[in-house]
Amino acid sequence: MMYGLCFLLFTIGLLCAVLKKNMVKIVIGIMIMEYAVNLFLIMLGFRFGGTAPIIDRSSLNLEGGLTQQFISASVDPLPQALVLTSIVIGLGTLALLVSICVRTYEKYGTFDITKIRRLQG
Amino acid sequence: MTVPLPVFVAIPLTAAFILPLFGDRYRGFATFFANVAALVLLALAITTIGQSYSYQVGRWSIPLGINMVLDGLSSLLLITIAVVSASAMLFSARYMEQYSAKSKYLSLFMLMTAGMNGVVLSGDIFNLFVFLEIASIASYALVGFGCEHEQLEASFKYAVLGSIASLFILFAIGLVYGNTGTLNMAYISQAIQTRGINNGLSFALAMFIAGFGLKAALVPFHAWLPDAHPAAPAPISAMLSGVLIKALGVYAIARLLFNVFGISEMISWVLIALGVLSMVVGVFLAVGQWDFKRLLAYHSISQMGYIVLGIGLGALILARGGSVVWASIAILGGLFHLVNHAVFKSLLFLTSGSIEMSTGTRQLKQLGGLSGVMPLTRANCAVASAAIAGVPPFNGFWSKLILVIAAVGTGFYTLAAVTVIVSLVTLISFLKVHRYIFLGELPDNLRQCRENKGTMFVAMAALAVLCLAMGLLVLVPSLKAGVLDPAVQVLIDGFAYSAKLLAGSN
Amino acid sequence: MWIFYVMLLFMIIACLIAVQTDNLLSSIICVGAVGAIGSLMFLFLYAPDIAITQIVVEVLALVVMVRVTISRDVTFISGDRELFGTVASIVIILIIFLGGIEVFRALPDFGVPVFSQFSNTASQTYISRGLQETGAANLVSSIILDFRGYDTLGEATVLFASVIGATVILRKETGKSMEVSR
Amino acid sequence: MKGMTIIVKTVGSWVKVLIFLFGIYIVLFGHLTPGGGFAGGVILACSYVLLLLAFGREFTEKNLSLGTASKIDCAGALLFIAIALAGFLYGSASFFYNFIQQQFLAGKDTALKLVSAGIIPLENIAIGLKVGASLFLVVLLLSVFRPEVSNNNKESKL
Repeated sequence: MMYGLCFLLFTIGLLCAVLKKNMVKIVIGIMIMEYAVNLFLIMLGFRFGGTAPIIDRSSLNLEGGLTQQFISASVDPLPQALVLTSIVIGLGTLALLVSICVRTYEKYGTFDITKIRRLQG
Repeated sequence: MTVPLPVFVAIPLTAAFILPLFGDRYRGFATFFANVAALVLLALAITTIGQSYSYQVGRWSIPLGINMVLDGLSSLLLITIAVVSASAMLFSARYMEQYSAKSKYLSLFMLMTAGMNGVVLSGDIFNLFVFLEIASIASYALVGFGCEHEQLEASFKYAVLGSIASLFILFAIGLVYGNTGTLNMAYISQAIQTRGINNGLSFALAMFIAGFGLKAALVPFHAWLPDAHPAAPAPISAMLSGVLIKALGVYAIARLLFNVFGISEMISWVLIALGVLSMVVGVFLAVGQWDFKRLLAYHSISQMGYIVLGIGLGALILARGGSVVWASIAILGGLFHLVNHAVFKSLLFLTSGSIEMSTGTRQLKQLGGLSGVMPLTRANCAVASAAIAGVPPFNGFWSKLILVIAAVGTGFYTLAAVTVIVSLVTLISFLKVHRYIFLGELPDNLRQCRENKGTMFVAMAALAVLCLAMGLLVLVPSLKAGVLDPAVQVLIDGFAYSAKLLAGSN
Repeated sequence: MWIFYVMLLFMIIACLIAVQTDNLLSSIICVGAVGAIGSLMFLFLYAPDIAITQIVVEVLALVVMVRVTISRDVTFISGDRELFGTVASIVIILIIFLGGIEVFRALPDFGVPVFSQFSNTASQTYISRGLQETGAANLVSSIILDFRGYDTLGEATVLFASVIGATVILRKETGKSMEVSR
Repeated sequence: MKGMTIIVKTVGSWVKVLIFLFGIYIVLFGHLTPGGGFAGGVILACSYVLLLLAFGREFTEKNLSLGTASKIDCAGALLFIAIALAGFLYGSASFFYNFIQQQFLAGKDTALKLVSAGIIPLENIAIGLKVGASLFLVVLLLSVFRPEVSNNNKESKL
């Protein structure tokens, strides 16, 4: 059910990116899709009653090894690493898209993608 | 001696990071530096012929770390990328003088090369995604490089569709991780072999095909290509049409289908349908174009159809349990056409750049009679046109012939007929190009334009020679066994990919 | 459990507002709300690294987006694209959605991590041996910078590429003289 | 862009230092606590963005110009790949080999100490530099950008 809601978020973003004609709205749609995907990946590693995958004093036993409790409670760190990467990639894409939007706006004076096509002829 | 595989990524990346530091002050040296880097990559790529080994980054055994895999298919793609990027780089030495911010251009070019090399060498599905993003983001920026109206609009469209495709791929990666618990392609393949494909994995496969199909511009997803490829500067068009859509699209689809997910009859039919649609729609849209580069872009879609058709046909034969020999012939046709298309299409885009640089236009109706003014460009263009149309001694003929033989030999007469007809329409379309650009009367405003010699000609001539010589790759048995057969064998072997890697890691 | 539903529903509602409102500024603020709730949700999902990153990225993205839209587009661009395309896209996306919703049954239930369903996955090794192998107490750090450091090289390169791309797109003199005559 | 009022400027100049220090903390302790090079880098960039918003463009560019930011960007990326390539130098080692941890710190009890984890803190610093500089660069570029032509469209529409 949670995954389904997450996919709904993805779909809303997709609809926004495909249907809107305002360039900023399209960028917003892509941002929403990114949130949905990141959330989905993190959810895959979630564990009820778990702990964050960060070792502190309380999770070390006297010999300096990990306690069994930490090993059996920690959530999956791998999806978190993937999401960290994908957030950065999303930010990079966003920066590039926004700069194209700004440049286009300065050329045409509008964010409307259909008008831009018409102006171009 | 085996080359450590990260070198293929590290060299272009280092070059890309260094170039903006000094490139604005010493333009000549920056250009020289980038050319040297491209040539070194070419030399290194050639040493990988016939080798196959994997490399574990950071000495972590899989699945803990990431591995890079070199086999026949990767090696073939590496060489193709290196050849096209070296010649496009040589071409841009003079061509890009008309733009500002050349050091940034060189840096982005190197990033794109690094991204593609990373994609074809990666053995980890998330790593593949990351490098795919590098290549895509660099290409979005390069499409908009001119900052004129059409460039910006094309770049925006390309960036939006490309980002959507990337997110589809990322979502599919999430699904694959959720259903197999690993990201390494060999382990995913092993999990699929033991547990079979469930709903989640088949949906992931559909999303992969949609995502990579968007990157490859197969027909239902082709909307961005006819805008994006003509808008880029000519050497970049050559890179985009020549290798980017193949390394990011076709290579990834073929690798995932054959080696990771395994082929089934339905997927093969999907591939064949995509291929035929691309071939037919692309070529008929191309005939009506009057913008030279746009026409070439539509032909790219059509020629991509040949590649996908060949691979799909091979997959179908394999999935039906048919003869391996015929399957390997079909796949050979597809892969050989991939290499050939990279060479002749980048040559065509380079000639279009040469014409555009001399005349200032690429509208067919405004051109004419250039054969007297630009004989060298004309010769190169003629070679490439003959190759794309499948005129006998050139490379395009051989790959199309192999495809037709494979289709006829396995009883798909309709597919063979479609292949031949599309080839004929391509021929007609390029006759039109020659008629309007090189024959006829020279317009008055073009009397002053001059031939482009020097490095630009060298770059084009090298590719033209390759167009002629590459027929030897299938005609000489030792060359065929050294270069093309290992690549075909990788796809034919299918799941042996994972078995080999897993055996090597333990 | 219910808190996740509440937060996800809040995100979906904020998204719908962001998509549907005509005012770009309020739309962007709604996206900011989505990001903030998302960051909170990451915290509840035991991903503090992601939560920090998400919130700072969100702040920066919001500054950029507001910068772009404020004083630029005062007109309200409403409505969608042409009818046929709209209907076709909605139908296709609905099919994707309905197809997708079935698929999640194959996954383990929410709250049961994927790696516990399989034996010998990489994540189990990361958790049990990550500290002694790499020496980093933050396991996410140990993955992104050591086990999968190659990915992070790619990630840094993506950012580099996009910054170079933005510099190129926003440069002052474009210097191309020929196509202007078109 | 002239900047905001005196209140914002005074508070901003203090808060900016705090944010900057916090960013450095997040970068340096990335291998022990949540955070790391990327989050820290964004926070570093945010401190300069605050400067940009509060004091205006000229002041910020005096502090950290476009050219310098671009050079730091390249330098951070080069540093990162240099650390990765340094792994080749040690024994039969490879790309991204954590040579400090495996060769010098192996067997020592460094858990939860600042000097631990080999190349990871170094990589965090490289990424922090790179990300901070590049994101600042993006924001600066977007706020600097006022092109030479085509303002006529906007006037006619208003």
